Formats: sequence, C-alpha cells, structure tokens
Amino acid sequence: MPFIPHTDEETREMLDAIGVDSMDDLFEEIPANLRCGDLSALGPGLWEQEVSQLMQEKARADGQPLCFIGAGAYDHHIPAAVWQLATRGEYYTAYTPYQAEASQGTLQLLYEYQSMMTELMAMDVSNASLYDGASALAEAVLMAVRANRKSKSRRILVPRGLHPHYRATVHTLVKNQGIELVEAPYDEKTGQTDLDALKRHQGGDFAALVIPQPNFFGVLEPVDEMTAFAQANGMLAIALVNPLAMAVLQPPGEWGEKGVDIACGDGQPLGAPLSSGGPYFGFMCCTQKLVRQMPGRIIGRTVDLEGREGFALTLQAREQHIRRSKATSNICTNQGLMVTAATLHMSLLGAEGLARVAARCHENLGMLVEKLTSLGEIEPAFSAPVFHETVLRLPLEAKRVLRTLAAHNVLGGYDLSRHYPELGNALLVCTTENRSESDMNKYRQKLEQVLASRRQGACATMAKLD
Amino acid sequence: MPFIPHTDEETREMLDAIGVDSMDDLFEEIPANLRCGDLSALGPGLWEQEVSQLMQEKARADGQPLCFIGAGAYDHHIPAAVWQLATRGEYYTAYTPYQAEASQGTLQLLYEYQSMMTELMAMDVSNASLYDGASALAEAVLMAVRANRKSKSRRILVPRGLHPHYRATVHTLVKNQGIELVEAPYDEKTGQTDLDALKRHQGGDFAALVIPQPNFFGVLEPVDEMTAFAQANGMLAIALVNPLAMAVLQPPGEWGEKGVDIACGDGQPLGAPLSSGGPYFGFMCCTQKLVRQMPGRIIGRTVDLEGREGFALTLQAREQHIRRSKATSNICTNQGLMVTAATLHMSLLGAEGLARVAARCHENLGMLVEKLTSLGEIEPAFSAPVFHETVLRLPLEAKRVLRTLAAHNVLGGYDLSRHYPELGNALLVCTTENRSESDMNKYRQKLEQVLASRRQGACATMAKLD
Amino acid sequence: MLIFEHSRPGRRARAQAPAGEAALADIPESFRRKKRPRLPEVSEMQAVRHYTRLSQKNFSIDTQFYPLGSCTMKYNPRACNSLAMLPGLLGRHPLAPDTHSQGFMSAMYELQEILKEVTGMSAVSLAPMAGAQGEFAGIAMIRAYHDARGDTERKEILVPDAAHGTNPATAVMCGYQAREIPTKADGDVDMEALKAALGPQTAGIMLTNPSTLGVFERRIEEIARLVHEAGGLLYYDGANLNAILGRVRPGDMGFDVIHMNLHKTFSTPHGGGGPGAGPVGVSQRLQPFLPIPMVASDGSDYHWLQEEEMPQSIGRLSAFAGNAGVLLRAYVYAKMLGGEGMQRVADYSTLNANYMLKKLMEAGFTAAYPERRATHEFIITLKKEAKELGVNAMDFAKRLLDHGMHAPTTYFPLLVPECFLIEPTETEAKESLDAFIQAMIAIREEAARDPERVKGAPWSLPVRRLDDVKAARELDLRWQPGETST
Amino acid sequence: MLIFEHSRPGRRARAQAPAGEAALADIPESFRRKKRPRLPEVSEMQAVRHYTRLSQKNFSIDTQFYPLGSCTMKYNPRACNSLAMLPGLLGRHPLAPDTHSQGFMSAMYELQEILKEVTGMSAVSLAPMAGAQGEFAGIAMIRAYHDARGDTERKEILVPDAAHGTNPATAVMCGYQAREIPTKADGDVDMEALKAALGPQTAGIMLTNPSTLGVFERRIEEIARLVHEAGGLLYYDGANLNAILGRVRPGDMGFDVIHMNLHKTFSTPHGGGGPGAGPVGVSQRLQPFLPIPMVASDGSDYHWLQEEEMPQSIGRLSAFAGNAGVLLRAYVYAKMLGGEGMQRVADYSTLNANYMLKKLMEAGFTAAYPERRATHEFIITLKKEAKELGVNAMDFAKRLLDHGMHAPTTYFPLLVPECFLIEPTETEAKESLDAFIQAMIAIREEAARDPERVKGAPWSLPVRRLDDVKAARELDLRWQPGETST
Ligand SMILES: Cc1ncc(COP(=O)(O)O)c(C=O)c1O
Ligand SMILES: Cc1ncc(COP(=O)(O)O)c(C=O)c1O
Repeated sequence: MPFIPHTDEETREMLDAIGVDSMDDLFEEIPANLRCGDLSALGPGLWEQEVSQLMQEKARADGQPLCFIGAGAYDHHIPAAVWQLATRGEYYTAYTPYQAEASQGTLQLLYEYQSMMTELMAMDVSNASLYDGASALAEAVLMAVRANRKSKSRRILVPRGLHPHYRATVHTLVKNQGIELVEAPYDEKTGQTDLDALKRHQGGDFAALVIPQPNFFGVLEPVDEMTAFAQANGMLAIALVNPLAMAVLQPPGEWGEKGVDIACGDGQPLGAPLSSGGPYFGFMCCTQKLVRQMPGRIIGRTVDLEGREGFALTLQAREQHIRRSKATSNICTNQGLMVTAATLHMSLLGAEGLARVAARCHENLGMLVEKLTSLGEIEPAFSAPVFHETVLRLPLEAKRVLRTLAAHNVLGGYDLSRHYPELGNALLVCTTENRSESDMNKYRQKLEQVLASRRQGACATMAKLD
Repeated sequence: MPFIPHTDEETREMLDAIGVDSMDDLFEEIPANLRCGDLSALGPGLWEQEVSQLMQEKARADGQPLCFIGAGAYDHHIPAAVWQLATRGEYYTAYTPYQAEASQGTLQLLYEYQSMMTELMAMDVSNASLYDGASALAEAVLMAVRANRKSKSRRILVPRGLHPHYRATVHTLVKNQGIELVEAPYDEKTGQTDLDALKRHQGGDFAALVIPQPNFFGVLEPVDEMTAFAQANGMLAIALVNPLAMAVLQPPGEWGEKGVDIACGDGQPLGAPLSSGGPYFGFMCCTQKLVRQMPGRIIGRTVDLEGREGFALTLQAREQHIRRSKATSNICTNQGLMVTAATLHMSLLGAEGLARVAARCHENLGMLVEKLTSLGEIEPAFSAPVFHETVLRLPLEAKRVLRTLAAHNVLGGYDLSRHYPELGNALLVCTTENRSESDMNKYRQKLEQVLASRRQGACATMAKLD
Repeated sequence: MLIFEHSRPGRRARAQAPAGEAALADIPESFRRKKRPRLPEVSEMQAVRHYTRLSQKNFSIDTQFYPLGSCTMKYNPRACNSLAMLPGLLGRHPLAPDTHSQGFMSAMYELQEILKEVTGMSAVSLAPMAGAQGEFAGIAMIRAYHDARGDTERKEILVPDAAHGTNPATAVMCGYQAREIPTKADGDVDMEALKAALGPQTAGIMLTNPSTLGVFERRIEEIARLVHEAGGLLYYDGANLNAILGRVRPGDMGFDVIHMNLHKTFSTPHGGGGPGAGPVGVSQRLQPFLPIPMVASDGSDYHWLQEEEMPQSIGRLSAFAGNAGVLLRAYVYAKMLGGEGMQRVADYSTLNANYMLKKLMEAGFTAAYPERRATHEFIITLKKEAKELGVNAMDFAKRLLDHGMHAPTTYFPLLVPECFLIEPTETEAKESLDAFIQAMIAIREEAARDPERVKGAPWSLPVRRLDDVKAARELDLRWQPGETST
Repeated sequence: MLIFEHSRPGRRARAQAPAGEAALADIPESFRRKKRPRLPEVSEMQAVRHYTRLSQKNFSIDTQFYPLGSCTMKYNPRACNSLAMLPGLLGRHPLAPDTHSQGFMSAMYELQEILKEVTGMSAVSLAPMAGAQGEFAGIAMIRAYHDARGDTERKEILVPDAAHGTNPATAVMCGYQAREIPTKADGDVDMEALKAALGPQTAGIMLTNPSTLGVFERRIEEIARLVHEAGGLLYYDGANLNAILGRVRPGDMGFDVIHMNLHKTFSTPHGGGGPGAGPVGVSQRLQPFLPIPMVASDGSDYHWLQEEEMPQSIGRLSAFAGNAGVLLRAYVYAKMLGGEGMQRVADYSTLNANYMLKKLMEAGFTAAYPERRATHEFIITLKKEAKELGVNAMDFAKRLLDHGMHAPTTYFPLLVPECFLIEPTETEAKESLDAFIQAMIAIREEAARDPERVKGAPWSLPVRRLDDVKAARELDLRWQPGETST
C-alpha cells in the first residue's frame, strides 16, 4: 500500500480498539445508498519507475523549443541554489506558519521577503504573497474600492495596454461586486497610455487607475504623469510592475509626487520557472496608511517571553479565518514556496545582480530587433522606449509566421491579433538573458526563409517549411 | 569575485592588519623565479547561466540511448527521495566525521549502513566503504594475504570469469607487493568456474580464492563448492557479489560450511546513477575474527558522558592517520555520499522491494533472450543459470552489430571479443527493471534488420542502416 | 540574524549574474531607477548557509507528526516533486503552441478525468489556484447560473456556523450575503433552522461533508432536496475529500459544484503556505460556466477551451492556466495511487482518526461529538482541563511542540470551546498516534503537577511564546537599513 | 532511534518496487536465498523523516564555519551539483560507445587540460578516485619508471615527519619502505638529514608544498636538485594546492608527479567522507606510465586511451574511469572560476589565514612558526594553555562546537604539541574569522574561570563527549535484530 504504513496486524488491532469489525463499519454513518466503493476505472497504481517513464515521455513530447515568447512569463536563469534549498523538506512540507514557535524558519524568511519587496518597490509595506499577478491586480482593485476615502466609485480606469489576460482575470474577480473596468486607450504611435485621452476622464468618478510598467507591449508608460493624474483626481494609483524591471526602472514608490498607493505584480521573474504558467506568485505592497486594507498574510517582528526577537503572523484581523464575511479577501493558502524561492533568488543576485540580468535581457532585445528588422519588411510598432519585450509589425499574418517557425522548433513570440486586431500583423517578442546570439541568428534565419517563401508567393515552399 | 566575499575595504583592512602592502607580499617566501601569476590561458570565468548552457549542450550531445549494457554498471530506478535527501547540505558538504559530536547524522547513518550490509551479506561486520568494487576486491586480496594464518603465500586464485576490469585493477593495486594472480578457467559449456580445474590447485599454496557471484557472464557460480574448496585448502574465500542479487541469491555469509571470510563488491546497484562509471562505492564485509585486518573506516556505537547512545569512528588504529606506514590501507577519503544514498535506497526498498526489483530485472532478461533467440542464429552461450545478464552468441562480429544498433540509438550490450576471444562472436546483454517490453521490441527489430541485411550479403543495406 | 545583517556594501561573491554592465542606453534617464534597492549583498555561501539554517527552525511533514485538522498534512511523495520538475515540463512556456504542449496537456486532461471520476461530477476545470479560489469559482458559477436564467433576486448564500472562514468570505466576494445556519449538538446541520432560512432569496448553500466538526452530515440527501426545492444550488467545500475518497462521491450526494484542495487530498506540498490548487467540478447544468482555460481532447490531440469555446464561462482566474506545477504533482500522485489506492486513503485516514479518538476518550479526554463516528478528523474539547487545571488548549498545543509534534488545529471550529481539531492522516503509523496520545496524557499530568511548565511552553524551540499583541500594535513589517538586531 | 526501530514486519508503505512477484523460476532453489535480510520495513515517509532529522545533527559547510586544516572545507557551489546531475550525464553508461559519449569526454579532456595548465605538468590522468589513490598512482609510476630503466634497487621513499599518514601508507602499498625525514624548527625540511638519507636506495620523496605545517618549503629547488641527483623522483602531495593556484606551479618547482584533491582545491563536496577525486599530473618522463583510461583528442573527436594505446601504463585503478561525477563538478567549478578566479583562490585563502594568525597572535595565542608567513593554513599550539589552564587542544575543539563552529584539525601534524591546524579558506567572510577569534578568546577566559565547563564540552549538541575507548573495546558495529535502543 503506497504511503500507508499499517500492517495487517496493526489494522486489525486498531479496528478492535475502535470496536468495529471492518473498514466498512467506519463509514456506517454514510447513507447506504450513497456509498460507492469502486474507483477501478482509474486503473491500478503505478510504481515510481512506471510513473517516471510516463512523465518523461510527456516531457519529451513537448520538446524544448527555442522560446521568444514573454507576454507575462519570462525564461530567466534561476540560480542552482534556489530550488535545491526551496525543496528542502522543512520548507516544502510545512503548513502556513500558524504555530509561530515551530515555524520561525518560514516566518523569518517571509519577513525578509517583505523587506526585500518593499526595497525593490520603494513602498512601505508588503504582504507575503497572493496567487499570481493577475489575481493580485484584482485584489488591488478591490482594495482600492474599499480604501478610497475620497470616492465611493466602483469604477476603475484600466489601460488597454494592460495584459489582456490580466484584464480578463480582474473582470472575473471583481464584477460580482459591481465593479466596472473602464478602458483607457493607448497612443497608436508610442504604445503608451494616451495621456490626453486619460485627461478626458478628469474629475470623472473613479476609484483607481491601474498603471502597468512596462505595459503588455513592453512599452514604458509615463508613470509619473499617470500617478499624478490619478492622485489629483481622487483615484488611488495602482502600479502593476515586472519586479525584475524594477531593478533598473524607477520603482512605484517614487512615481509622481509621493508614489503610488498600491503596487502589485507577478513575482515569476524572481525565481519561478516557466512551468506552463504556474505556480508563480502575486506580490502586493502598499503605503503604511493602507496596510489594514491589504489582503493576504503579513508577518511581523516581535519578541518572545524572554525578550528574544521572533516572527509571527500579524494583523490577522483582516483575514477570513478571523473576520469571515468581513475579511479583506477570501485568500487562505497563498504561494509560500514561490516566495521562498524568490527570497533566495533575490539574496543570490542582490540589487547589482538583478540590474545586470535586467540589462542583459534588454540588451539582447536590441540585438534581436536589429537582426529581425534588418530583414526588411519588419519594423517596431511603437516609438516609446521598451524593456526586454517589444511589438514588431510583420508583412504577413503573425499566426502563419509563428506556425512555420514552430515547425522548426522556434517559438517566435505572441500573436497580438486576437486581443489587438487594430494593430494588424503584430507580434510581441521577448528576450531574456537566456537567449544567446546564436539563438537569435537561428530565429532570423528561419524568419528569413518564411519571408522569402512569401515573396515567391510560393505556397508550396510554405508547405514544405511547415 | 565568485565565491570570495571580501569587499575591497575588507581586503585592505586585512592586509593592513597583517602588515603587508599587497597580496603579492603574502607570497614572499616563494622563490621569486618560481612565481607564476598568469593562468589566463584558462580564459575568463563563466557565470552560472553560461556554464549551465555549456553543460546542457554536453549532456545533449551524448543522447539518451536505450541501453542493454550491464557489465558491472546497472541502470536501476533510484527512488526520487534518495538524491533529494543525499544532496541536503548537511550530508553533501560535511567532512569525514572526525568530530563525532558534530557529526552524529553521518555517523548514525553509517552505522545503519553497516547493519544493512551485514544483513544483506549475512556477514558479521562491514566497513563504511571503499572506492569501488574493483579496488575493494584489491583491498580484499591484500587483506587476505595479511590475514591468512595458514598460508604465507602471495598467490591468489582468480576465476577467468571475473570482470576483466576488476582483474586489471586488482593487478595494478597488488602487484607492487609481489602478489600474483593465478587464473582459474571456466567451463566452456556452463560458463561457471571449472571445479575440476580448480581441484588441480588442491593443496597448492594460495592465500585466497576469489568467488564472483554472478560472474562477469551473469552466470551463477557453484559458490558452496568453491567456498568449501578454498577453506579446505587453507585459502581464505573472498566473495565478490552484486548486492542487489543478494536480495534473492544465497548470501556469501552462508556459502559453504561457514560462509566466506571476506565479501566485497560494488554498491552501485544500490542507489548510484550510472554517471559514466562513478562515483559508485566499494563495500566490504568480513567475519568478526578479521575485523582488525579490514581496511576503511568503521563506525561503532558507544555512549556519551551522560550515558546516551552515540556513534563514533572506531578501530582507528588500523588506519593511515594513526598507523601511517603500518596501516591496513592508505585509504582516507572514501565514498561516503554514495553510502548515504545506498542507505536511503535500502531503507526505501526494504528486503521485499529489493527482491522484487531483482526478480523483475531477471524476468526481463528472460523476455529479452526469448525475443532475440527467436530471431534464429542467436543463442545463449552458456547453460548454467544466470542473473539478469547473459552471454549470447551471434552469427557475426559483435562489434559490427553494436555499431549498427548504436546508430539507431540502441546500445545492444558489451562485446566480449577483446577480453574473451575464445568465445567468438559473443555479446554480454543485460536488462534491468528499467527496460520495458517495448524497449526490447525495439532492440529485436533493429537486430532483425542487421541480421537480414547480412543474409542478403548486402553491404549497401548495412551502410544505409549505419 | 537577518540575511541583511550578513550583507556588506560591495560584497558580490556569487556567479549568478553576467560579468560587466550591459547597455540600457536607449532607456531615457527619466525612466531609470536612481537609487539601488538595498537588497542583501552576500556571498552564495552566506545565502545558502543562512537559509539552510533557517529551514532547520521549521516543523514540517518531513520532520514531525503534524496532525493539523482540516489541513490534511500527509506525506508528500518525493517522486511528485522530481517528476513535476523534469526540465521539459519546467521549461514549457504557458503560451507555447499546442504542437509543443501535447505532453503537458495530456496530463491535465487525464487529471480532469480522474477528478471527475473521483467526485462524481460531470466536468472539471483545473483553473483555481487554491481552495478559496475554487470556492470563488463555484459560487460565481452558481451566480452565473441564476443570472443566465434571469433569476436575479437570489442574494443569500447559506453557510453553517462551523464552516471555514473562506466560505462566508467567498460568498461576499461574489456579491452575496452570507447567512449562518446553526449546528445541532450532534454535529449535524439544524434542519429546522435550514428550512426557516431557505427561500426565494437563497442562491445556494456551502457545505463541507464531512464537516469541519469531523462528522459526516447524515441528512445530506434531505438537505439537497430542500435546497433544490427552494431553487438554490449546493456547493461542496472539498477540503475534507480525503475522508471519503472512493467511499462516497459529492456528485452522488446531490452537490452541484465542488472544489478540491489538491494540496490536501492529492498530497501536493503545502510549501509553508502554498501554492495549492483548487480545481472545481460541476454537475451538468453548471458545465457552461466553468472557469477557463480547460483542456479538451478529440481522442488523439488536446486543445485548450478558451473564451471562444466557452462563451458562458465565468472567465479567467489567473493570467495563464492556474498552478500547473501543483497540478502535475497531483497527477503523479493520483497515478501512483490508482483506484484502489484512493479508497485506501479514506479507509486508513478514517481508521487513524477513530483510533486516536477512542484512545483519547479512554484516557479521559472529552470528545466534542462522543456519539458520532469520527471521519478522517475529530474534535476534542479541553474545556474540562482548562477549568480544572487552568491550562487551556493553546497551552496544550504549545507543550506538544516540546514533545516534537506539531499541534492540532486549535480554536477552530469556533463553536467548540477549547477546541482541538485533530487529523492524523493515513500516512502516519500507529506509533505516531500512540506517541501523541501519550504526550497528551503526559501534558495533562504535568499540568496538574506544574501548570507553569505547561503554560510557559514551548521550551525547546528557537523562541518561546511570542508576543502577538506587540506584533499587531507596534507594527514591524520590514527590516530597516541601518539597524542591527539582537 | 535507529531506522530499524521504525520497522514493523510487513510494513511496505512505499511505491519503490513493482507490484507483485516476478518469476525467478529458472534459478534453482540451491542458488536462492532462504531467509530475507532484515532490512528496515518502513514507509517512504518514515525513511524521509528519519534521514531528514538525522541530517540536522551534522555540522557542514552549508551550516557552519569549518576551518579544518588540510581539508579545504570551502563552499561547494550548488551549480556544480545540479549540472553534474543533468539527466543526460547521469544516465551515461560507462561503457557507452564513443559515438554516445562526446559530450562527457569533451568535459574530461578539457579538465585534463585545465589541470595541466594549473599545475605546470605535461600530462594528466583523471583516473584516481581520491588523494590517497592519486598518491598510489604517483608512487607506482615512480616505481614503473625505475623498473623500466632496470633500476630495481631503489627501495625507499622519503617522507617528512610532518606528512599526512597516507604518504607512508602509500609508499608501503607500492612495495617501498617509508623513511622519515625530520623537520627543522622553522618548519622547513632538515636539509642535512635529507642529504644523509639520500642514496642509491632512494626511489623518491613525497612532499607537500606548502607543507602540512602551513608554511612554504623555501628550499624546494635545492631539494629537487638533490633528489634528482640521487636518482630519485619528486612526488607532490597536492592536498594544499589551494594555497598556490596561479601563484606557483608544482611543475615549475621541479616535481615529477603530483596528485590533486579535487574535493579540496576544486571544491567538490566532501559528502561526509567522500567521494573525492585525485587526478595525477606528471612531467614528460613519467607520461607513459599514467593510469588508464585517459581521454585523447584528435582535434575534433575524443577517444579513450586504454591498455593498447598505453602499454607502459601502471594500469587501471577502478572498474571504469574513476569518479566521473566528481570530475564533472570540478570541471564546472573550474569553468566558473576561469584563470583569474583560480589565482584569487590562492590570494584570498592566504589572506584569510594570515589575518587569523595575526589576530590570534595579538590575542596571545602561540603560533607554531611565528617567524613564517602563513600559507592558506597555519598552526597554533595550545601547549601553554594546556599547561597553565589544564585545558587542552581537544577541550578547545569541543568547546568551539558549542560556539557553532567546527573545530580545526587537532593533533596533526604530530610533531606540534597541542596542535590546531587552521584553514579558513577563501570563501569565508571576515566576520566568520573574527567570530572564531572571539570564540577562542572567550574559551580561554572561560577556561581560567571555569575549566570544567570547557572540559565537559560540547554541551549544546545531540550528544556530549563520546566514549571512544568503550567504542573500540566493546565493539558494537551493527544493529542486532530484536534490540531496542535508548
Ligand atoms: C474547510 C476548508 N475550506 C476551505 C479552505 C481553503 O482552502 P485554501 O487554503 O486552499 O484556499 C480550507 C483550508 O484551509 C479548509 O480547511
Ligand atoms: C596532506 C594530505 N595528503 C593526502 C590526503 C589524502 O587525500 P584523500 O583523503 O583524498 O585520500 C589528505 C587528505 O585528507 C591530506 O590532507
């Protein structure tokens, strides 16, 4: 019996101690007509070797293509130490640290994490994680609606340049509370949120403005102006940022006059592998003033009976297990292990290391763009500065190009036509420090073939490439 | 500076404290003409990401062929827990447990290992590892020469069916002490050591007889008879065994009348990955009587000042750091981490699990032999029972067959022609529990093609297959 | 000592970043950061040493018995970890095309199928990232269902008073009011109160069965009938699914929607607080509303179901497809158990709980529901001990830590005074259970003899009892540059 | 508690073996085992829990400062571990054909080249599995060299009295007598004694430079000349190579053969006792005798050198090609350091040692060689403390454990009384060194005040001082079925 240590004698002894004859008797309170007892459709259990063959086949089936997709999930190098430590049983198999004295490892680590995140974001306080970036943004929106004392509005201004999946997720999570997302358009030339269009909402009744940095196009937003605009108009400013970018870009705590009110985002670039989209983690920071409105667990430093430093969950009165229907959120289990990894990741890289990695990613993007645009017919869609990801305009449908590239094991980027049909044949491409020049040359070469075959109008060639 | 934590200020401060001006001054005692100072030929250091790309390329270059080679290294499933635990820093980065109080983890584990090995071998005592199976056998030979009170001989009887690399290693390691290995032939029909030939050495002056089980051909030796023969003729009996096989086969402590004197072998099948041949570990057990002649570290159970149970290195008077030129061996660093893995491996499988795995390996061999011999022209070379590995006779040169199979990513076995030319076109094939029926079908299919192309005498077809 | 205290300006003894500066020249100064964040500047070794030692201060399944009720702290097989972290799976981009995703998608599809079979539901979405998000998805689907029928006056979700805090909190997040239903002295829902509460305003009810009181709600069929008759739907909080795997299925009990905590029942690790996974299963009528994305199969190939294919879906719950790595671990676990193994989970977790309950009662401890059969967990109340010995449930809990065991869940559910909710799980051996029982007896004896020893516990951990009041009042939520700690 | 005590007959709660019995029917009963070995019967969780908790009882580099002289306990980069364990490398069969080995072989070839460059030798073989086996290979080559020249009367290997025990033991394993050469009070070899010892019976000399006394042998060139003139060869014990990487090369000093401890200088982990790797490098004249196998390259492809290609080789030292996985780790480490990084190793390990020595002397401790520059390690003698305070080196060592630091090497080399051989390594930060110095001062003060406290140490570890005499006298080397421990 995998994982069940009972010997037959022990089982017998225990049934006797309980005073029943059989296992079945233990379920006597379940109405007889409801009892099932057969899951044989699931087949027999596999032993480790079998399941390991199975999983290896699945892993092999997915290949290991050369990936130039970013779009919210980034293929960074993760220091070897990160997961060797994070999977230590003491981190990996502990529960939420309810018994503080028996959880000082996790608690101190989370306190250190909060300290690092507030530094990185230049914000006052941080929680200990939410699910992912998209749901963290939804929580930020809910928090803003609760916390905004200047406005009772349930409307939120959201740039169209926000990640479309984030927009969708926020919508799912806030709509039942009657909160409405109002779209702010982007400038077709720069790719930034259109400040003039924004100003048309001046004085309009909104609880908050969401400010992504960089936005979904990789484009850097005029964050100072947007923050100032929001706060001048009674809105809370909610930053949504790539944490790695914050190693080199102005952090949200310094945007505008006095910084944003809430900063959130996805922590994936800090030590989480791509892993098909998760687990990652959502982070959230806010101003001291708003701390009691923040959802999620928070760790505080305190002392023990003998005056020794120690760490514990604090401000639990915000949380569902204490406040139930009046809690700041229903979140309970969060993404603790990913935070463990992120804390290790940040410790191992430091500010200098993160900045270098960020710069290398970005430098690589410059190289890639040059290589691809030098093919002719391809050009950047926007004029504003970007960070490590950008939109290229292609002379033919992105979907077709991507399909052909994929057949050559190159994932060439993310097709924007579904969410941004107005951009035409637009492709979002990304580089990280993991893409080498020879990777880029391979991309260029394959793309060149695609373009050439199109110029010859030769469907046959295309087919051959496919 | 990778791994060196000194800041410039600290370096300065420390140089000042020492009272020197520069790093160079620290090396002033080295004669000036000897000082080098330039290793720039080694190139610049790589960062983790670069070295990780490099290693991934190398790993990819070797492919992951389907492997039917055994010949002393066996591709077993290793429980996932084994290396996740063995690479915990506390095991991975500790030294030999010289300070017992600060090493109770390693020491207790080694004591448990000794207990498990003595059980598996049915011997009195075990050491805590030697380098590998081949060098362990050499140490056993040296030990036998030291320990044999009945004979002052420096000659050792060694079956020709012993792994040729083991024979070579033993020769390297004992020849300088004037010890001679005398070959005992095998029976051409059974593949076992020829008992009659052995008997011709009756009364001859030998310090020990080596008894492999199974021997290099996978063949099971008549171990009872061989042990009895040795001991009746004043030789020590040295068993060389596959430890996994001992889960199902008679253990050396029970061979003959009173068991062998020394049992050794390679621990690789107990949790060590193939890893290009190492690190594995050599194990050695012996009778209580011989314990003070045994080389290698030994852990004993004792008590502390308060009478609590504890563990420590013991019988150190045998070792080089105490006895120097009179030590039982020069071994110092052994293969501790592999022993850690083996201890975990044995704990996770238990006697029942090891027996099932052994049986599965062996069952697979039966299946493979049937599949291959059913092609016709191929037959087992020997008649004696084997364990999970056997010799097949092919209708053409093994080398050619293997080369063609390898081109199809099948490693079809080990070519015996170099070491056993007398066997003709003989191939040593092995299966473990990791080889599935579909793996075997692939082998059969490729082999069938090779045979077919030969029958057609068609070099062209061969070439195409290559 | 904090990691920051190992930091020295300019220390960079690590190989985790490229040498030399790269160019950011095309990013104008105005966008650039002026001041470096004060992250730790430590060597690789210092980081490794710090976090290795820190880890040793934790209790965990891999080191201690951890009978935390409602949390299902059972063994997390190591194979699940290594197989979910195979390079091919770890490196897959969430937006990789289907051509490069069939391996991963097949695992997800099979997991959906396994969970359908196990729960008796018609369809499953793996999207929710934890139990609470599963609850959200479930209640949002109930709302979408009513809305789709134009039945928009239903404003209330019924929740038993014993329910987990996430239940009422979820109801509110979905725009509902949470209305509490009392529990009877025998642990079952008060049917009269339920009937009184049901009405045209009832959107649905959230139930855990077995409940968080550690008993099976016996009149579940009648409840289902009543709620359905009132036009409401039934939500099953699957936190306790471990208790009934292969014994009874929520779908068969009449539930319309269910979430599962894979980090409980399917043994994915808790990671010191997460990540988890909270897939949702539904009956036929809720199927159109399931959260996206989901994996579909045409028999040979797998593809994603998105907005286009599921226009009535409540939508996305995350940027991608949920906690994929957790789902893979659960999949591996399910494959290792097989059908028989699943049932054994329920059997032996129930056996362990009932054995402990019986032995504790024999030792004189008070069961909260002495007449009831325990499920995979059970409650004792330390009311008597608190009164007679002046040593309360928290004191017992802290003293258990000194015995090398994690404490059970304390003071939850709220309706039981001095409550210990004890869940041993099926992976614990009889000796662990016996050791716990012995420890409880020893603590009670000690409390009679030397109550201060118990009230001062823990004594053997890195810290003694922590000052929570100070923590909440004098908020210290981050290290401040410049400080050095004790 | 031993793992055996968690065992119960019939317990098999693990997924690590196939279900059901497989057939062994074709193996006759007479070959079969009759009685199962009594290995532990535990659940996967019990094994994981037992060995996780056990590990926590160890000191290690990843948890403590570990200044064990002569052992070079420096940080073992985690990347070396994960990259050596890439599935492709881990799964390679040692007898795989060259077509399926070019990746692995290229790494081995490059490592040979790196080690040549670093040591200044003409050729390197990676075959030896640890330092002592490297020594064996080296002395065996010296013997093969003499033999090949028909120079068969050389029976002696000279070994300084400060040498590591493996040196004389190795000489004997190679059929030589080991003859001791005394050391002068300044730590250098006594040249007069050396001259007196040299003669036609001299096969060679084994030297460590810097020696195990923590000083550099200044007259190494003269020694080399004298030995060579006597017809002997010079063996370099490379255990201390860390001290001179990129500063001076054994080849340039005049050595004929050298072994390297990759588990020291190249930072592969010590693993609680091994595995290590002890490659050997040789000058031109010993090249034909190198142990096999070695990797050769024709510029594009790599192939093995075996008996056929190296007929004069001393032969094989292992069944395959040595501790390949350790060699891979060393290769990764070398690649991460590069040429500059190598030199920094020598510089900073020497800086750390000299700083500690200076500070300890300032604090009143006695250096064994106060006039000498320390290398990467140094010796203090606690003779004075032993005499005045009645607290010896062992007591200091044990008390250091209570300060959370591993003790230095004690009572080695044998010629220094109450000896502490201290090697901080380059990966330790100044704060570690300062903390050690403070601890030494504190222990000395404590010894004056309360010597029993020091002599009773350690106090904070799982056990107090262990009875070694009992261990050796009442041998208890294995668990016996049936027993239960304390
Ligand atoms: C009964 C019950 N319901 C819901 C939850 C919430 O699940 P999660 O923590 O995964 O969000 C929990 C877990 O803590 C629980 O015990
Ligand atoms: C000076 C010296 N020589 C030789 C050795 C032997 O090396 P190994 O332990 O690798 O066999 C050691 C290591 O302990 C040593 O310190």
